[in-house]
Amino acid sequence: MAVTIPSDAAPPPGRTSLAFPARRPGLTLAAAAGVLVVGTTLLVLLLDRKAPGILTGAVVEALAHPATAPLILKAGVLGWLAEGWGLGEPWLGLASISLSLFTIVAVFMGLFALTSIVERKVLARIQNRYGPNRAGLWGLLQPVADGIKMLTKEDIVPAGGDRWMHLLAPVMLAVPAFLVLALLPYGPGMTVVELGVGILFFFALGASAEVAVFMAGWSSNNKYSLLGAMRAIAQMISYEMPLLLAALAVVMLAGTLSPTLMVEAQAGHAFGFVPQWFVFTPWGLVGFVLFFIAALAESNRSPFDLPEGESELVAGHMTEYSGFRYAVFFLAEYIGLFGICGFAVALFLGGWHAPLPVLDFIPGYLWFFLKLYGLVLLAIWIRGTMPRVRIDQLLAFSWLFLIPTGFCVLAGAALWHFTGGGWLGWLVVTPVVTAPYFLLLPRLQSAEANALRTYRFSEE
Amino acid sequence: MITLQLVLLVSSALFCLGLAIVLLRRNAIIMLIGIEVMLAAANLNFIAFWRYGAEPGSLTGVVFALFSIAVAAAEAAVGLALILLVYRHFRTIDPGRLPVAHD
Amino acid sequence: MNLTRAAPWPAGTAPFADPGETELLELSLGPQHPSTHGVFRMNALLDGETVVRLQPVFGYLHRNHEQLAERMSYLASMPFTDRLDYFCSLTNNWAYALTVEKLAGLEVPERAEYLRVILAELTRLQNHTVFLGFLLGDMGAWGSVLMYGFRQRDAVLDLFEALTGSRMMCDYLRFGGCRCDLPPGWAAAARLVVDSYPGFLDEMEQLLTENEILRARTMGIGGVEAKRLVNAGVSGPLLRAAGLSHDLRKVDRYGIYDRFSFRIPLGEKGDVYDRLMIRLLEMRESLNILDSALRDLPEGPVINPQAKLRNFRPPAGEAYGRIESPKGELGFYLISDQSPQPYRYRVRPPSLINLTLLEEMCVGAKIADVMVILGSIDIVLGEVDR
Amino acid sequence: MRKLKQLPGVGLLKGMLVTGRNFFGSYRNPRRLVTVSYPEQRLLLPESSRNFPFLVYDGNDSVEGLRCVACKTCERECPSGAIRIVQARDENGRPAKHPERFEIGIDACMGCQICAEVCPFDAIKMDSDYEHAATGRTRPMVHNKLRLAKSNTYYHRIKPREAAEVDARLEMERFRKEEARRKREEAARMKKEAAAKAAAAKPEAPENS
Amino acid sequence: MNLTASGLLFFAFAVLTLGAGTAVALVREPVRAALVGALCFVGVGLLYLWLGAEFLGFIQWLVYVGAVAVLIVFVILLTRREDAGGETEGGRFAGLRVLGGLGVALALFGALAAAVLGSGSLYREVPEEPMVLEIAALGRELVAGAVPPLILVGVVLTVALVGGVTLALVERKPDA
Repeated sequence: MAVTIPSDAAPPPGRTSLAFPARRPGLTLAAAAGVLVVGTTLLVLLLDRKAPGILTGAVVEALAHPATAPLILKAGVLGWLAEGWGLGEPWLGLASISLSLFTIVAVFMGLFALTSIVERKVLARIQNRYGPNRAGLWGLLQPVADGIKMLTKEDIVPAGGDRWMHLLAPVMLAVPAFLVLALLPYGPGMTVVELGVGILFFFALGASAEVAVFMAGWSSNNKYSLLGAMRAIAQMISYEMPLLLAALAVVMLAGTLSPTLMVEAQAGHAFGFVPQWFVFTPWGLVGFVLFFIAALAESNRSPFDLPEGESELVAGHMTEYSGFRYAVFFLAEYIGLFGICGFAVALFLGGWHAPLPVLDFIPGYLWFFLKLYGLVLLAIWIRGTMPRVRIDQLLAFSWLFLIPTGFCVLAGAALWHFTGGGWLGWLVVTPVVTAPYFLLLPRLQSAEANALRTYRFSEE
Repeated sequence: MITLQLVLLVSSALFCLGLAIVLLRRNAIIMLIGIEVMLAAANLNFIAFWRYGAEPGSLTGVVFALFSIAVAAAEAAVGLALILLVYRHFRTIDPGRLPVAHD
Repeated sequence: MNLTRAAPWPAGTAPFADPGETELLELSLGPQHPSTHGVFRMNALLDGETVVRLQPVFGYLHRNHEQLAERMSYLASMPFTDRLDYFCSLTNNWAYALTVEKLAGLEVPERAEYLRVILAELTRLQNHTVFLGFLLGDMGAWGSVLMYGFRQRDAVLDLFEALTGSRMMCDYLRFGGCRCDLPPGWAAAARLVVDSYPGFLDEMEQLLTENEILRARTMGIGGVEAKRLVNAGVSGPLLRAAGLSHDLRKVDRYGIYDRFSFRIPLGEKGDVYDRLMIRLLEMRESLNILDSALRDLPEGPVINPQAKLRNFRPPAGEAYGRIESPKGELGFYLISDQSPQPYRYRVRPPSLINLTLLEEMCVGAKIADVMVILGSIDIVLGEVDR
Repeated sequence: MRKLKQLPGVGLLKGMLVTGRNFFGSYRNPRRLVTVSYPEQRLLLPESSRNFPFLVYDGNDSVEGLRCVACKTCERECPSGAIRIVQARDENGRPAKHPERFEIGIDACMGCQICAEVCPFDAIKMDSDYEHAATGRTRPMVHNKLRLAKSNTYYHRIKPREAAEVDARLEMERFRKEEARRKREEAARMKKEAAAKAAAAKPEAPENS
Repeated sequence: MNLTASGLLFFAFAVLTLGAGTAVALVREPVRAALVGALCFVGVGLLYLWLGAEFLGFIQWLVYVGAVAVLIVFVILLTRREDAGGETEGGRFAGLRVLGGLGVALALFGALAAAVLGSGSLYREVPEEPMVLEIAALGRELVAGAVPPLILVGVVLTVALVGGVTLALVERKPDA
């Protein structure tokens, strides 16, 4: 049997014909969907007997026009509660808040589970391999498997470390990450907590992440953790400034601090098809890139995943954590990333607005989550490509390039406002906004690093 | 319902707490925290008087509190830098044991 | 005006007394550290992030290879040479076989010489490919480049398995030639793999050479001036990256390398970026050699008929044979006293000798650079500890 | 010093392009995927791949048909000393031409096929079967004669080209041995005839003298 | 006084803040004291929220918890030396010092409380509807009404921070 290597680069000689264990994906999916639909209808009908007509009416109406489906469903349930159970005022208010909070947490936990599997699958496909496909269909039950593994692992607190701080640190990191989700403008009128100062609340909670990381690093009583914690804090503080500056530009232009009003400020379409999002303005584009880079750094994602630079410091401040509390760190990182990407969408990518007027039939909240997940996928793609930045380059990059660019974006936004936008705006603002890119960045690296290296060959 | 008296009581208690921290602790850094607590108590008063004041429209109290937070932060930064220098020079941050006071 | 360099205070104007020694941090990296290439430990003394002193500690993988070889027949220690530098078993075999042939004065038939050149160059290709992957892995590129390298290297390993029976532990060369002839279709398959390599190299260059983060992480670190390299006896790509033209294939002209026309790439500064680029260019040169070698591979016997397989007793005497292995100058020194076992068996490991300069390269660099510098030297612990 | 001719950041985008192409490439052309879902899908090993040795036996009786004559060459030549042979003794104590016990410790054996190379009787060959997981570290790791013996047809199935060559060589040797024996008998017979003729010629000579 | 929900909330926040404050005084370990101090600042922020000044509450969190607490903790780490530096609990006048400190604090609190309770005229009915600070109004007030102080605070902040950094800069011995 001669050696048969097909023409393509490198796959192994051949594969036996044994089919992958016989699982018919179509059937399993259809079965799951069927069970879901039948179950909910039965549940609704069962509950409906308490206060006839309200729930079924709400469900039918929600299906009729999906754009505001969540609001209709919520009103329906509240009506059902008031009617069926005769609840007084304080309880109804409580029920409505807890309904919205519960849906938000459920949606984002689902997103977290999905992302933990999608990240590994996308990274695998980038590297030309399958990625987890053993647990469940196409590996979809992998998060469940990870969860069980995390829960069953022993949860050790290092001796000599500060016990209470060690227990509290992951909570201190996860709680602010979840609180931020309540501010995101998912759809018109669908923001869970209408705060006049939404953006400031987001930054205030972001700031507490540093304290939590320090507590984790300090209480693990381990040299690696302390070094990792120091790096993480230095990185977070120096990348909070560009985040703040980029958001400030949007606050200036939208004239408000609340994310909902900012998204409304981006409504409408110029020339019929170009949406009025801030990202389509010169200062907005640079501001968005700035915001996204700072967001990657703030949630310790590659190429800024220095704190757990495993090639040097094992797992940074998370070295001494195991079992459930390591899962909480993992959860906090992802929810933090969703929160920041959500704000990037709200600030620059026009929250729930559809890119083209013709696409308006798709409900607003779907657009919000599509854009959010687009940014998350971009972050995963970057993670699969770029090597890690060294700590001093990271800090120099922020203080010597990102923050000056932030100030230029602020100036650009002001100029955009005074020139009234349009061609004149583009003409005036673009040089101002891209000045640091051309002037500062080349000088950031030592001159020798910019030079093109030439390689001679010895003649023999 | 909470009257102005109660809020003022809480803020003065907080102020005395800050003073106690400064007097009791022998570690310069914790004393600095005590000073910050005293400043925060003062701000609390400003906001209380704005909230229970005659016409809520005039925001001088709030603006004053805002500036005092900014100044307090600047003061903390300089204070910590000084503490660092004292530590480097005298190898201790216990104000009691600094030779400056006696000779 | 370089913005990132902190300008020190002009003399005497510092606003305070001598700051006193800041606390130095003693950190031990390894031996089971995620990114050292095998069991290798470094005791680093850190001032903040910068390395003040670095002491490599190795010996964890010492298997007493040379003592074993003195109590076994010449043939029996051939499979153990596979396990010296377990990424390039065929070049290890060739160095050992070359030395024994020099000792016993055996002639190697034409076809065997061609086979040896082809297999050595294929080994160099797959070693440098996997080096790229590990270096990027050390820099935190999450294994993407490593997987591309492994995918391409698998094709070469499949060729080795088809010919010698095992992917990495080939044990294929014998004193006076090769163990067995090519299976049918092997040369054609090798031609396919060689033709697919330039595409892979272009893809890697597009991913690496202009990548700003990579340039920032590798340029200017780990460089040592050429005179120090020569004094320390460093050989291989590290030497050529610093601009010194020393390649045994051109110096000794062993085997039939004088029949092939290939060039030796030389770098300028000898830092990690140059070492990376030198290996990329060396791969392209190896492809040229492979093209011409595969084209005029002659027919004929694969082993010298007089070579005896069992109780082979070379005449008394000593011999030192060396070849250009992917890591540097790999040498074998044998003393025979006409008994079936060698009297003295010594290996010159290029990885170990290149490693002696690690501290000099790392002092002053950041802790994150230490991993990258160690990766750029491309050591294999099997060869370092023997 | 020629400046790098492109804008900063473009190098990173080119890198992203490469990974992007690989991502979509892996869906477009599944052959690019390197990994295989073992154990359901397996890689086809090339013919000459080797893992652990096995003893060849002709015919179908795995004890009688063993080619091995217990000459212990492989035991001496094995670099890691993994083979242990005990020669059988026939009824009156003389060493017989087959092994009573032939054990290989597959934890010590590194699959270097030197035993197959030096064996003068082609009795031991290399198998490419790699699934030898066992529950114990000592006893189960030592494969005895029964477990090592595999038929010549099995040898033909896993390594057809090599097995055919070996059979041809054995055939040639048998033929040559046959030839030599016949020639020896021929010579012996010729000598007997000559002796008989000489004997016959001697009785005539005495009569006519 | 009948306790409404918001009253309950006020007492909770007050207890949290005062509790954290006393904890700062009592906890031995400086790092823990700093973190409990951060908790006290969070409590003060909550009180601002309860009083309706949301903007100030979040500014308080951002400035104190985000920046000052971390700075304090860093400085504590930089000045940790096992032998010196820490508390010297003993000392000849320890008991006297503690009593003196507490005495002064309590005396001050008594005086303040008497002043607050004595001022009957200030006893006013609290406006029932929850009042929220109007951001736009605050913004206009800051930019229109108080421009000189705004710029002055900016200057003070810059000077203070740059001064702090230069003081604390460790001069790198050029090539030791």
